[in-house]
Amino acid sequence: MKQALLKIKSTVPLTNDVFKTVLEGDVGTLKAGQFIDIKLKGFTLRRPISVCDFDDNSITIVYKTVGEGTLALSSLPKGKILDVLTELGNGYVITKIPKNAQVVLVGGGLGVPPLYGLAKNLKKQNINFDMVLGFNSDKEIILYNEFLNLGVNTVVTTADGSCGVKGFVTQADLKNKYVFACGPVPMLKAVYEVCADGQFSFETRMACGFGVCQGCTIQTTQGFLRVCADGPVFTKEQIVW
Amino acid sequence: MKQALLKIKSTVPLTNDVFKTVLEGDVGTLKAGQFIDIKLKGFTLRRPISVCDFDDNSITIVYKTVGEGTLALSSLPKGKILDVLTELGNGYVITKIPKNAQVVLVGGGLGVPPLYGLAKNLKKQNINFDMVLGFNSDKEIILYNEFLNLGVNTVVTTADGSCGVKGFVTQADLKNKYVFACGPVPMLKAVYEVCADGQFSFETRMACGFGVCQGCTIQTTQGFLRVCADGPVFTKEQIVW
Amino acid sequence: MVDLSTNLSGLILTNPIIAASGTFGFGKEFASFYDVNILGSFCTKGMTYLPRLGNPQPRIAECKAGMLNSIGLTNNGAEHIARHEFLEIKNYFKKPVIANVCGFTKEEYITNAKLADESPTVGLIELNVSCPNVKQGGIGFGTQTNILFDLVKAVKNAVKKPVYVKLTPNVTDIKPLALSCEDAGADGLCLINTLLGARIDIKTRKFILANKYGGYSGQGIFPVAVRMVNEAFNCVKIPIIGLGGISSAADTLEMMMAGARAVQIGTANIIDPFACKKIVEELPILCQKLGINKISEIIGIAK
Amino acid sequence: MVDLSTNLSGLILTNPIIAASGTFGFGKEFASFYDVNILGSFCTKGMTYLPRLGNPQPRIAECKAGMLNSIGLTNNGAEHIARHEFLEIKNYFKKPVIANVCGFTKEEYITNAKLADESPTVGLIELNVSCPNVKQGGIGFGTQTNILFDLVKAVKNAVKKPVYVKLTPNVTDIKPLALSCEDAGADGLCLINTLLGARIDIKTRKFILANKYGGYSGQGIFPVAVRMVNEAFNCVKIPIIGLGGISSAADTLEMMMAGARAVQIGTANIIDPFACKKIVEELPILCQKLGINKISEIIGIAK
Ligand SMILES: Cc1cc2nc3c(=O)[nH]c(=O)nc-3n(C[C@H](O)[C@H](O)[C@H](O)COP(=O)(O)OP(=O)(O)OC[C@H]3O[C@@H](n4cnc5c(N)ncnc54)[C@H](O)[C@@H]3O)c2cc1C
Ligand SMILES: Cc1cc2nc3c(=O)[nH]c(=O)nc-3n(C[C@H](O)[C@H](O)[C@H](O)COP(=O)(O)OP(=O)(O)OC[C@H]3O[C@@H](n4cnc5c(N)ncnc54)[C@H](O)[C@@H]3O)c2cc1C
Ligand SMILES: Cc1cc2nc3c(=O)[nH]c(=O)nc-3n(C[C@H](O)[C@H](O)[C@H](O)COP(=O)(O)O)c2cc1C
Ligand SMILES: Cc1cc2nc3c(=O)[nH]c(=O)nc-3n(C[C@H](O)[C@H](O)[C@H](O)COP(=O)(O)O)c2cc1C
Ligand code: FES
Ligand code: FES
Repeated sequence: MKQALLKIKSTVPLTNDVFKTVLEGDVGTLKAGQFIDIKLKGFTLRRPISVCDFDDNSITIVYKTVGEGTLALSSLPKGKILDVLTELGNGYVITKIPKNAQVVLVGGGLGVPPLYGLAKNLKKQNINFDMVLGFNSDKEIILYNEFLNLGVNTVVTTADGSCGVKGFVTQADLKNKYVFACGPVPMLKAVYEVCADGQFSFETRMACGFGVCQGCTIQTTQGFLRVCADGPVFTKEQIVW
Repeated sequence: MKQALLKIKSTVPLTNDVFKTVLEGDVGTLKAGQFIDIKLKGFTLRRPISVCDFDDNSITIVYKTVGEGTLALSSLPKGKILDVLTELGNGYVITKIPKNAQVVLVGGGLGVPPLYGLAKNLKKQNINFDMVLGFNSDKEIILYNEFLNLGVNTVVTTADGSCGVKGFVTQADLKNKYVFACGPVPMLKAVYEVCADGQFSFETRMACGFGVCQGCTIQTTQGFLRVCADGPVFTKEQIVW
Repeated sequence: MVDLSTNLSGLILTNPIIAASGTFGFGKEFASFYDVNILGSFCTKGMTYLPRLGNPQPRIAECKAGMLNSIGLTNNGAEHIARHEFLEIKNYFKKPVIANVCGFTKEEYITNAKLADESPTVGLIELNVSCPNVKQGGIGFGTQTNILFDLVKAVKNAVKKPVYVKLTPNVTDIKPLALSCEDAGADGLCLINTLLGARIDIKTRKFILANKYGGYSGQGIFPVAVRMVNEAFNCVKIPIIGLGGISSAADTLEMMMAGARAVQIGTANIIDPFACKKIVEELPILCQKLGINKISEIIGIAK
Repeated sequence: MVDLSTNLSGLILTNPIIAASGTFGFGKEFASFYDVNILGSFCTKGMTYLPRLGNPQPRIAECKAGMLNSIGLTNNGAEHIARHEFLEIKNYFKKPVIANVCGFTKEEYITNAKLADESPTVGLIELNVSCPNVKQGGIGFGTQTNILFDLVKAVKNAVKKPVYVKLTPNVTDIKPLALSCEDAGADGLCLINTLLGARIDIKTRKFILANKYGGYSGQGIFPVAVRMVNEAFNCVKIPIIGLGGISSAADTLEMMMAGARAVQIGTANIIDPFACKKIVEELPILCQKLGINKISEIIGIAK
């Protein structure tokens, strides 16, 4: 958890309204599943965005322009310096994967990007896994080639059948699988119902993003936990719907 | 009264904390004694500043950095576009000068700049006049050379005697004179007491600057008048202290 | 084509955008910036029976998200306004205006309201019981249910045009006050007037306003206004005009979803003389984008 | 050297900057950003006797000049806090903290206040009678003079440490409430808690907060806070801690000139974790610039 001044290295559109931005600077020591919180001029609260990819001095984020803040972010020029809180949240914990478990990474929409850093990490550690990526339609597909380039077995589902398997991510066989899931709540819930075990990434409206305001707190089996500081990744047994 | 987008052509310091900025664009049809009202990013209300000099497509303003707004204005880069309300206020009315009157322009501190446009105009119309400029000390003297260059007989007074006549502008003989006065209230009052007649420029805190909010309204012999729209120049007989 | 019209007790506005009292003068200055007939309507400056200079200078203070004013109902007196200002309005505004009526006694309110009622320029009377800047009267009427009931009833009995009561947000609970107005026969409510605030100049160690305290308006009060309009909407059946910090078409829709049948734009006019024009132009575009075909259908729709 | 110290009923702070309850957790997270011992003190999160999850999600909404929260006093319960959180504070903060104490009944307030009173970590008790986000209790105690008097008196009788009462701004008149606290023996007042506000998402047509309304904090409430602190200052003799929208050293001095003996910084911490640090560092420089040698001399100096 630290504050950093990061410079926008590049911003490119991935779809109509999804952008990929690379930030450079002293990004700290990151883990897949963590997020950063970006101060934007003219907005009171910071904007939390998951880390998609990272190395020692850069962070890649992928985000949808759903409102004024993300729209402003997407149109900032290269070279602009941003006030960012980094190293936020717990991130995915690979060591929790049980021995011999079959691992599947399940992403839905803007839940896909955070899985990229995780996939890279699993690859590096020689852990086998499959990917299931769900989108509404072929126009919204993001990062597919990136996952292919990692050499991961990747299934795409689209709700309208315009690409890959028609339907939701649960079209894939998740029974008895250990999942890493990130996406909208209905998706998380559906995956939760069928999988054996796993880690689930949550989103709530946040004020501080670093654990002091209780804005993001939810009920878990282990009591009240803050999505920003105790999550955003929760294990299956922690979750209370 | 109109809104204009004006470009900063140049900003130069005249003293430690007084700046001269030239704005270019469709400035409207101006009169000496009028003012403009400048919207600055990050500030709710506009900042009213008198017109010092002008031509068909530029305005010169001279202002002191007394607070955050004027400080921000002074540090804006050349080329920056500003949202400005222009042609505000009534301005000095030369035709009101009685025949054979001896005219004196009396300025104190930041009350000096608005008299420059007036002096130029009087010159053009071949009306004779003298100038008295009052400052606290020699370090605060502004526009003296400009007035000399107009070929005007200009007396400078300083409160601490560091330049010119020691004392206030009332050191000059204003008895029986028709004055155009602009400066702090105590100066205006002192001049009012001794002069025969004249026009006095006032300042109040303003919200709109164009006559709709009554924020600036004062008591006059002609009823309640708005400094922004019915002034800022009032004739001696209008004034109620 | 989006239907922007809205109905204020029989007064049909072509769109819900009304300029707020005290921030629009009598409209003349704005008419020199743009054709003010594009507005739904506008409210005239608050009038008292006797001419008033108002409070001493300074009476404006800037805030980070708005401003304070301690004008204190500067006006030329109701007789003069009815005879001159109201007549002159006809030269540049063809629709009925809303007359903001003040007073220091019940009798004065009645007299002033009658003057407004008789003017063909006026379509609706806005009873201002919420000016924070005059000591006796004004706000005294707006914070006690029995006095408010009595005043509204008396004014309603004296005039024919619809009477909307403009309430103050500086109360513990707006609901009983809103109900009192409704019970007394008010045709509608206007919410909110300014919040009471103060600013101090740390260099001079003086309050910026000569009056010390003043009315806080502008963007900073918007969340309070949305909440109060919704509280009132949930307890009365009469129409509500929502205001307080509105500065965009999006704010307008938000206020209407909270329960406002029309909105007023105040401080935004002071900052940008074209504010109302921009909102009127933005509004149908934003409605279209959000699938709103008839703006009156979103009134109080927020769940 | 500017003397920044200030005296809160015997508790001497090295400077008047206190982090506000609910925006600073128990200080631990901030201790990882900077050495929190530079603060005058900080207020801990409001505690109730039973652990509370608080209100449903979402419970944060952004505003142009601040934010809404409808947390609803999320906490682990007073016993747990006294036994764990308060002890842990000693590891990173060497000064006494201010314990924000809540409750739903008088008895609960007393129990919780006693737990705070007994903790060596706590130097002062802040009685929160102004949380807008819990239905019964909380704010119910803060809007009626007789109930407030009774509560404050009972708590004062039960504890030894100074008791400051944190009041709500959502009232018609703060003065009788401030006086009731003083009469009941309160050692000081804290003003203001949040203003009640609401925001609506115009796309989904839903209130952003699951609870609909929430507490409005941040820069947008500053002028209201300055006014209320000054009103209270003019009617009671006990010290006042001023808060509401403070985000700079200049705001701090303005609030102190209005009558505050110390200030609290809330929402500013949430937006910038270094906000308090920056203010603590800025403050002596600004004082020097303004010729203030002893900060306690400017308390309530505004004319
Ligand atoms: C831990 C975390 C990680 C996230 N990672 C990503 C990501 O990788 N890519 C991505 O596209 N989005 C991500 N989001 C969602 C992203 O934060 C919101 O889309 C964004 O804040 C919207 O801001 P806005 O100004 O465009 O929208 P507005 O609706 O104008 O924002 C108004 C307020 O609501 C908040 N808000 C709006 N939508 C959301 C939301 N879905 N979740 C949380 N707060 C919201 C904003 O932060 C702001 O405070 C993440 C959210 C969280 C909590
Ligand atoms: C008609 C008119 C003409 C003016 N012409 C000039 C000029 O030519 N040169 C010049 O240096 N100054 C002039 N002033 C004063 C100038 O407007 C203020 O110095 C300026 O607004 C201060 O802004 P700030 O943000 O720096 O100060 P701040 O004190 O931070 O401003 C806070 C608020 O107070 C207002 N304010 C502060 N001081 C004054 C003041 N003296 N008069 C009116 N409002 C004030 C600001 O406009 C703003 O709303 C004029 C004022 C008026 C009314
Ligand atoms: C300068 C000024 C003068 C005002 N005068 C009046 C008035 O005469 N009568 C009235 O009912 N309200 C008056 N108001 C209140 C506004 O009509 C409006 O209720 C308030 O400003 C909140 O709206 P806003 O935030 O859009 O400005 C005045 C407000 C301002 C800023
Ligand atoms: C997220 C959040 C949580 C809060 N929780 C508490 C609380 O538990 N107890 C309390 O007395 N005040 C609480 N408050 C109110 C603040 O302490 C403070 O009174 C208010 O936010 C105004 O100050 P500000 O504008 O500086 O934030 C909370 C405020 C926020 C924003
Ligand atoms: S967002 Fe503040 S604690 Fe999580
Ligand atoms: S400043 Fe608004 S009328 Fe003069």
